[in-house]
Amino acid sequence: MTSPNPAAKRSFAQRISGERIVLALAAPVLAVVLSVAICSVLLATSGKNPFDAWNVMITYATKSDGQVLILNRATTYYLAAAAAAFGFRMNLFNIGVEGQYKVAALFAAFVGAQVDLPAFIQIPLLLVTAMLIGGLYASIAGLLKVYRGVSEVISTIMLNAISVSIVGLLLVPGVFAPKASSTSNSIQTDPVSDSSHFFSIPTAGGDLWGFLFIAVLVGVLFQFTLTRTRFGFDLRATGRSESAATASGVNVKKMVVISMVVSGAIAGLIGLPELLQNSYSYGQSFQPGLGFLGISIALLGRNSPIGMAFAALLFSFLDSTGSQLPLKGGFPFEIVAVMQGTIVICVVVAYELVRRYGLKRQQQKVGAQLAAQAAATEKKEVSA
Amino acid sequence: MSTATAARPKAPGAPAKKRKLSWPVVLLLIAGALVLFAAVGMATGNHSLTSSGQVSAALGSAVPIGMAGLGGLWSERAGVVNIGLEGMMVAGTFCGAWAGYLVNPWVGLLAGMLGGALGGLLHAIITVTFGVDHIVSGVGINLLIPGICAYVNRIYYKDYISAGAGANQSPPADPLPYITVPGLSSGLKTIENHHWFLVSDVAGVLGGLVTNLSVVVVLAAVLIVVSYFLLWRTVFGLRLRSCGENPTAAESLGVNVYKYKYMAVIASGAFAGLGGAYLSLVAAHFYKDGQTLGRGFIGLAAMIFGNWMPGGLAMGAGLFGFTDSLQLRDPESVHVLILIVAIAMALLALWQLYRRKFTATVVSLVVAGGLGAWYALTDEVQRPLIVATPYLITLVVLSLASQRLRMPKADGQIYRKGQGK
Amino acid sequence: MANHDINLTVRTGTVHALMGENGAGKSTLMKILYGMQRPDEGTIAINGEQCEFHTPGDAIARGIGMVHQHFMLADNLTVLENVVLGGEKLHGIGARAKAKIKEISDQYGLGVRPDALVEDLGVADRQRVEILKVLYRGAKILILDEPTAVLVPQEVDALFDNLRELKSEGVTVIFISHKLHEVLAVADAISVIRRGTTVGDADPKAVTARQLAEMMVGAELPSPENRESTVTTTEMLRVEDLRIAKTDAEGIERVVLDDISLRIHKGEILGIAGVEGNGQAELVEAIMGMLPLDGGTVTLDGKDLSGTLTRARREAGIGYIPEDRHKHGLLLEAPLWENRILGHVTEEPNSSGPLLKPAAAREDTLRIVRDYDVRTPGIEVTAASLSGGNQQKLIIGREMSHQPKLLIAAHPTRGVDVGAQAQIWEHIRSAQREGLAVLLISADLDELIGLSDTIRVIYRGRLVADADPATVTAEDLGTAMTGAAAGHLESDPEAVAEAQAVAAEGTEAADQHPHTDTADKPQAGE
Amino acid sequence: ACGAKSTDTNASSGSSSDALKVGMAYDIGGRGDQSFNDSAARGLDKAKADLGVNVTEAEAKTGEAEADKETRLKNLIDGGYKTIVAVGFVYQQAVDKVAKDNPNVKFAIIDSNDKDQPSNVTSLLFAEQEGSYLAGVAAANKSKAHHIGFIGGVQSELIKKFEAGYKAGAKSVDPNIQIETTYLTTPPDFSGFNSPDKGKEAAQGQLDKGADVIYSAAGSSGNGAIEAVATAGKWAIGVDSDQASQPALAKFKNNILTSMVKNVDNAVYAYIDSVKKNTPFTGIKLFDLKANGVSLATTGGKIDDIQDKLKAASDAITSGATTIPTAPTS
Ligand SMILES: Nc1ncnc2c1ncn2[C@@H]1O[C@H](COP(=O)(O)OP(=O)(O)OP(=O)(O)O)[C@@H](O)[C@H]1O
Ligand SMILES: Nc1ncnc2c1ncn2[C@@H]1O[C@H](COP(=O)(O)OP(=O)(O)OP(=O)(O)O)[C@@H](O)[C@H]1O
Ligand SMILES: [Mg+2]
Ligand SMILES: [Mg+2]
Repeated sequence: MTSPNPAAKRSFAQRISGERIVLALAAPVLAVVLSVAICSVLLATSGKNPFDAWNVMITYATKSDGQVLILNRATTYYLAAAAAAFGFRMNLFNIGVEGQYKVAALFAAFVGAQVDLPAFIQIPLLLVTAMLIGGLYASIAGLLKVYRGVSEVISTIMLNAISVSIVGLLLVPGVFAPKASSTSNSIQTDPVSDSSHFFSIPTAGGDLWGFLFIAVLVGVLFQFTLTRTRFGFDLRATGRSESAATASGVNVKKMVVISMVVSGAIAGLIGLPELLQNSYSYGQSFQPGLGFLGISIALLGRNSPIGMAFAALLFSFLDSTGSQLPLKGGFPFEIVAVMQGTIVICVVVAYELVRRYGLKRQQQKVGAQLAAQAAATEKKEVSA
Repeated sequence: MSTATAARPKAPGAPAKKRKLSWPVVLLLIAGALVLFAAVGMATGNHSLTSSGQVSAALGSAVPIGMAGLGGLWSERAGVVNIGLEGMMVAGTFCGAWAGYLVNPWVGLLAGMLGGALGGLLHAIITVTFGVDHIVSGVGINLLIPGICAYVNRIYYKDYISAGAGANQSPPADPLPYITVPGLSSGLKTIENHHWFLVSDVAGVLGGLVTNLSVVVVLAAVLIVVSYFLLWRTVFGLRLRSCGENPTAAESLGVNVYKYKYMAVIASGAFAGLGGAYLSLVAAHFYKDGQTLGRGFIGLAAMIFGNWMPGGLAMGAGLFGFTDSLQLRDPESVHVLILIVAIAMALLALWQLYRRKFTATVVSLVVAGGLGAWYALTDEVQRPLIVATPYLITLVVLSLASQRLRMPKADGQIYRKGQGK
Repeated sequence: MANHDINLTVRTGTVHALMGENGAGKSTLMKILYGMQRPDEGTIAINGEQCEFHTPGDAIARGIGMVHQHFMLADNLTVLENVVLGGEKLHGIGARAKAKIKEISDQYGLGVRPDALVEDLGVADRQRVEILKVLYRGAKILILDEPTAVLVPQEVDALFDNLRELKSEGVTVIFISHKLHEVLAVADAISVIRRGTTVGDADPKAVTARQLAEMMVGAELPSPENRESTVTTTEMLRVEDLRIAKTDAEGIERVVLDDISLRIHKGEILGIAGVEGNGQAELVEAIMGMLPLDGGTVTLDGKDLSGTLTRARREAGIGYIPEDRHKHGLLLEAPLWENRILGHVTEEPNSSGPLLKPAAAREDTLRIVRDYDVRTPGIEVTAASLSGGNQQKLIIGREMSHQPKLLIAAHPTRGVDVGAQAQIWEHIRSAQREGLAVLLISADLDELIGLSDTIRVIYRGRLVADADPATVTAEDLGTAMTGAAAGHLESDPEAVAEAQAVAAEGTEAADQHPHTDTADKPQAGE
Repeated sequence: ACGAKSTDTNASSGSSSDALKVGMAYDIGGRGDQSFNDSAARGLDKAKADLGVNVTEAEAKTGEAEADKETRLKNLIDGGYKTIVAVGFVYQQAVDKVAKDNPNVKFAIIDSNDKDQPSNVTSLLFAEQEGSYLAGVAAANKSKAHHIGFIGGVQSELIKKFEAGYKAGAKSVDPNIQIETTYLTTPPDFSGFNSPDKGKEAAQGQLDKGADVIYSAAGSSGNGAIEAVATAGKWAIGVDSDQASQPALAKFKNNILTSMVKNVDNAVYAYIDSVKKNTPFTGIKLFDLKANGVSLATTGGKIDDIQDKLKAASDAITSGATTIPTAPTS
C-alpha cells in the first residue's frame, strides 16, 4: 500500500482552501451590508439620521449589560434554530417548532411546579419532560406524513394553531394554573420549585444564563450526530436525495418520524431558558413567535451549527439593541423586523448565487485538471 | 437523466380508468349533506347551521382564505410554491387601507392587489430569477413584508391621529357596498323562519347567497370562476400549467417559461393582496398590525385540500369560512357540528365497508363512535377547542384524503432555462 | 467546452445521421441548432440564409422541429394539450386542433389518441406523440435525437418507414444514433462528432460499420477475448411467485409484477429483456426491498429476505447498480468519499458501531479511484463534477468493494463512453468468474446477448419467454418483448450466425462486447 | 468598553432636574392604540401639564421576550425615571423582578396584582364589574326584545369580570332576560382584542339570534361589533373609553348607547399626584364606582331617560347594598 496520508492531507488543505472560505463568507457579509444600506435609506426617509441609529445599536452592544442580554437571548434563538435546522437537514420543513415549544414549556412548567426533587434530578427531569412533550407533539406531523402522506408543511401549520388551543385548555385556573385570586388578572402556572432553577453566571452586566452551555452542547451534539454517526449520514443523505437514500437502504419513513421527533425534542428546550432562568413560570404571555424566528435563523445560518451560532447572535444583537432605539433617539423599533427580513432574503439569494458559482468553478477545475492529465499522458505515449 | 425514467409509463395491467367527481355526484353529495344538516337541525332544534346569516357569514370569512388559496393555486400551477402568501396578504391589507382612506375603497381594492403583486414580484425574482428554494423565499417574505408595513404605518400615520389612525392602525376608510336581492331575500327568510324540514334549510342556504353580500364576495366568486376558465380553457392557461408540469417541455416548444412563472407568481400575489384588502376594507375598515392571523397559510391548506383545483379550493375555503364564522357567531352550534361529523363518519364507514376496506371501516367507526360519545356526554365544547375546530377538521380531512391529491408535477422544483435534461 | 469548430452541412430532403460516442456533443449541437442553448461563436444558415436563434420559438418559426433525447412531455396533460402547447396559433386548442391531430396521425399511421393522458401512454406511444408534435408545426427540418434508444426492433422499423415517407415529402431529417446498423439502414449521409468537434463525413453506401466505429472513438478497437461459462450449480438468488399490485390514486389496483419466479446461480448472469416500463424497475426494487411485496419470496443464498428492509438486504450481500445513477446511485452535491459510504454506511470500513469512520472511508475511496480508474483530481470534489462514465465507475467500485453475492446491474453502461464501457464489462465478468451472481437489466439487446448466460423476457409484469443467448437474435427477442411471442425462444441458426457475423465485422467482436459491435450502445448520457 | 454597563455614562442624568420624572411603559400598541394605552397616556399628559412632571414613554412590541420588558423598565430607571407606571398585566413579572432589584423606585401596575409583589409596587385596579353592572342595567332597560349580548375579546380573568357584572346588572332589571355570550379568542391567543372582523362576526351572530343591545369588551375588536350593531340599527355599548367620541367610530355614534369607561387616566394621574405629594399609594389601589374609576359615558344623551335607574343602581353599589360577582356564574 502506498501511503495514503499525503493525499489525505492535501485533500484536507483543499477543503479549507482560502477560496472556499471567501466564498462561504461572501454571502452573509454581502447580505448584511445590503440590508444595512436598505434600512439606512428607510430610516432616512423617516427624517432621521440612520447613523445615529446604528450608533445606538452598536454602542449598546459594547456594554456589558447589552452583551449579557444578547448572549442570553441568543441562547434561546440558537435552540430554536437548531430545532428547525434538524428537520431542514433532511428536507423536512418543520414549521411546527412554534407549537412544539409552547406545549413543551407548559408541561415542563407544570411538572416543575408539582415536583420538588434535588436539582441534579429535577433539572434533567424537566429537560426530559420538555423534550418528550416537544417530540411527541412533533411526532403527530411525522406520523401523518409517513402513514397518510400529509405534507408536514401543512400539518405543522395546523398543529401550531391547535397548540394555542391546547395551552388555552390547560393553562386555566384549577388545571395547570392555581386558582386565581380575585385581584389577579394574569394567569400562570405556579412557580417551579427552587431546585429547578438553572445556574447562571453573575457578571458585571447581569446574570449570564447557564443554559448557554446547553445550547452549545446541543450545537456540538448536532454537529457530531450529523457528521460522525451513521444516523447523521443517513439523515444528510435523505436530505440531499431521498431517492438515493432509499436505494441505499435508508428507511426514509423511519427517518422522517425520528427527525421530526428529534426536531420537536430540541424545540422542547426553547422555552426552558426563560422558564428555568428568568420567569420561573409559564404564563399566558409567554413569548410567542420563537419558532418562526428559529426558522429564519436556521436559514440564515445554512442549518450548520456554526453558521446558526452566528445567525443567532446577529438576530439577538438586532433584537436586543433594537429595543434601545425608541428610547434613545425615537427610532421606530419596527426597523429591526425590516432589517431581519432583508438580511434573510439577501442572504438566501447570495447563498444560491455563491453555491452555483462554486459548483461551476469546481466543474471547470475538474475538467481542466483532467484535460491537463490527458494531455500529459498523450505526450508521454507519443514520446514513448 | 436517462430516458428510461422519464418514459416509464404507468404500470402495465389494467387500463387507466379515472373515477372523477362528476357534476351529478357533486350535486348528490351536496344534497346529502343538506339532508343530514336538516335532520340534525330538526332533531336538536338548532337551526343555525343552515341559517342564511351563517351562510352569508361563512362566505365572508371564506373570501380572504379563498383569495389566498387562489393565489397559491396560480403560483403552484406554474410550479412555484408560495408560502409567502401570508406576507403578500399583509401587503394587501396595508396598501388597501391606505388607498382606501386616501382615495376610496374601490381604489383601495386595486391598491391592495397591487401591493400583493409587488410581494409576488419579489417572490418571483427570488425563486425564478435567482433560483432560491421556494419555501425559503416564502419564509423571508413573511418576515420582511409585515416588518415594512408596520414600520411605514408607524412613521406615516403619525399625522393622522385625529382621523382615527394609531401607532399600529390606519385611519378608517369608507365601506364598500353590500348586495341584497330585494324580493328573493325576504321571501326566503320567511320560509327559513318556519323551520320546515329541509325546505327551510334550503331556503336558509339560498337566502345566505342573496342577502347582505359584500361586493368583494361576489368579486371573489367571479375570480375563482374566471381563474378556472383562464387556466383550463385558454392558451394562456395551458402555457401556464405546462410550466408547472414540465417546464423543459414547455421551453422546448417555445414557451417563455420565466415569463409565465413571473406572471403566475405576480398574479398569485395580487390575489393574496385582494384577500388582504378584503380584511382591511370589508371585514374591518382599517389596517392593523397582525391582521391576517395566518390566513395565508390557511389559504394554502385550503388549496391543497382542494387538490389544486379552483372548485376544490372554493370548497376548502368554504369549509374554513364555515367553521370559523360558526364558532364566532354561534359557539353552541359547534356542539351540534360534532354530531354531524360523527354521522358523516359513520356513513363513510358504511361506504368503506361496501368497498371492502375493512381496516378503514373500523377506523372510521371508531372515530364516529368517539365523536358520538363526546356529543352525548357533553353539553358544550370548551372554547379553546371551538377555536381549534377548523384546524382539526383540516387535519382529519387531509389525513383521510391526501393520498388522492395530485400536485403539479414540477411544483416546487427549481427551473433553469437551457439546463433541462 | 462541449462543442468547438463544428461544421455540418445538411442537404434538403435527406436523412442525415449524426454519430458520436456519449458526451461527444451531439445533443449540445442540436440544442444550439434548436435555440435552446446559445453558441459562443459561429453561425447557422438555413437555405443559405443566416439565422440566429434565441429561443426554440425562433427555430420553430424557421421550420425546425426537434424530438429530444429525453421526452419532453407533461404527464398530467392530454396528448392534445401537449401537442398544441406553444403552437396554439396554428389551429387553436380545441376541436380544430383535435381534427388536425387526427389527420396527421392517420396520414402517418401514428395511431395517436388526442384525449389520452400522456401519463397513461407507453414509451413508443410517447415517441409518436413527440413526432406528431413536430409534424403538427409543419417542420421542414426534423431533428431526432436518439429516437430509437427505447424502441424494440419492430418499432424501429416502423419509425424508419415514417422517416422515409417524410423524406419523400421534402422534409430534411437529422438523425442521431449510436447504433451503426440503424444509421447504415436509414441515412443518406453521415457526420461523425468526437470530443465536441466534427471529425469527418461518411457515405453510408461506402463505409463499413467498423470504419464508422473507429471514426467515432478515434482509435483502433481492442480485440475480443474468449470466455467460457462460469455458471455453477449453487443457487444464489431464488425469487418465487413474486407479485406486486399498486393501488393508484383512484383506488384502482394495477398489477405490476405477477407470478415472477427466477433463479440465479453462482457465477451466472441472468439477463432480463423487455421494453421499458414492463416491470423491470419494479422487479429490481422488489428484490432490493424498496417496494413492498404482495406475494412471493426472495431468497438469497438460502436466506429468506422477503420481509426485510433494503439495508438488511444490502448487508446480506446484494450490490446494486441503479439504472438512474443520479436519482438512485449518488448524492450529487456530496464529495466522492461520502458517495463511497452511500449504501454501505453500516459496513466496514465506513463505520464501526453507530459511528462513522470518515478517515477510513476516505482512504478506501482513494483505492476505488485508483483501482477503477475513476478520473478525478481528488476525492473531495462533488460527484456532480465528474463525468457520467466516471460516476458510474465509482458506483461499480463501491458496490464491488463489499464482495456482493448478487449484483443487480440495471443498464450498467448506459450513458458511458466506449472505454469505460469495456472496463465495466470486464469488472462484471471478473467478479462473475469468482462466483458472483448477476441480474442484468438492459435495454441494449446486444449487451444482453453478449453478457448473459440466460435471458428472460418480461412483458406486462410477467416473465413470458426465455432464451439462450447463443441461439437467439435481437429480432426474435424484440418480438417477444412486444408480447408477440412466448415460451422458449429459438432463432433460426442461420440468422444467429449472420447476426454474429455482422457484429464481428463491425468490431471484431470486441472485448467491449462479447459478440456484437462496440459502438452499439443503448442509451446516451447525462 | 466591554466591562462598562450601558448606564455608566448617564448615571448623572438623574440629578439634572428637580421635577419628578415619570416613566411609562405601555403594552403593545402604545400611545395611539385608540384604547387602553391611550387612556393611560391621557393621564400622563394631564400630569405633565398640571403637575409639571417630566415624562418619558416606551412601549412593548408584539411577541417580545420577558427580558425585553425588564430591559425596558431598567432603561427607564437608568434614565433617571424613578416613578414608573406599567400599563397592563403583561408587565407583572417584569415589574416584580425589577422592583425587587430597585427598592427605591416606585412602580405602579395597571390591571394586575400579584400577592407576592414587592412593597414598592402599587396595583391600580378597577372595579370593571361595577361599571359593567351599570352597562347591564342600561342594556336591559333599552332592550325591546329582552335579549342582549356580551362580546368578550379574550376569555381572560379580566374580561370575565366584565361579563359577570354585565349579566348581574341586566338580570337585576329583567330576571328572565336572554343573554348571548361570545368570546373571540381564548388565552394565550390575545388577537381577540385586535380583530375587528371577529367582533363584527360575533355581533352579527348575536343580532341574528335576536339580541338588540350588545356590549363588547374587546378592545379594538369592539369597533367591528359596533359597526355591525349600528348597521343593524340596534344599540351598542362600548368599553374602556367613550367610544361615541372616537374619530374612527364617528359614523356609528348614533347607535352607541353608552360606553363603560375605565378611567385609567384618572388612576394614572392620581398615582402620579400621590407620588408627587410624597404620599404614594401602596398595595392595591382600587378604582371603583365610588372613586370614579369606572363610569358610564353619557355622550349623545342616549341614556338620559334612564338616568334615575342607573343612579339607583349606582347608589346601591356604592352603598354596598348590591354586591357584584367578579366571575360569571354559569
Ligand atoms: N457549456 C458547456 N461547457 C462545457 N461542457 C459542456 C457544456 N455544456 C455541456 N457540456 C458537456 O459537453 C458534453 C456534451 O454533451 P451532449 O449531451 O451534447 O453529448 P451527446 O453527444 O449528446 O452524448 P450522448 O450520446 O450521451 O447523448 C457533456 O459532457 C456535457 O456535460
Ligand atoms: N459548464 C462546464 N464547463 C466546463 N466543464 C464542464 C461544465 N459542465 C460540465 N463540465 C465537465 O464536463 C464533464 C461533464 O460530464 P459528462 O457526464 O457530461 O461527461 P461525458 O463527456 O458524458 O463523459 P462520460 O463519457 O464519462 O459520460 C465533467 O468532466 C465536468 O467537469
Ligand atoms: Mg445526447
Ligand atoms: Mg455522458
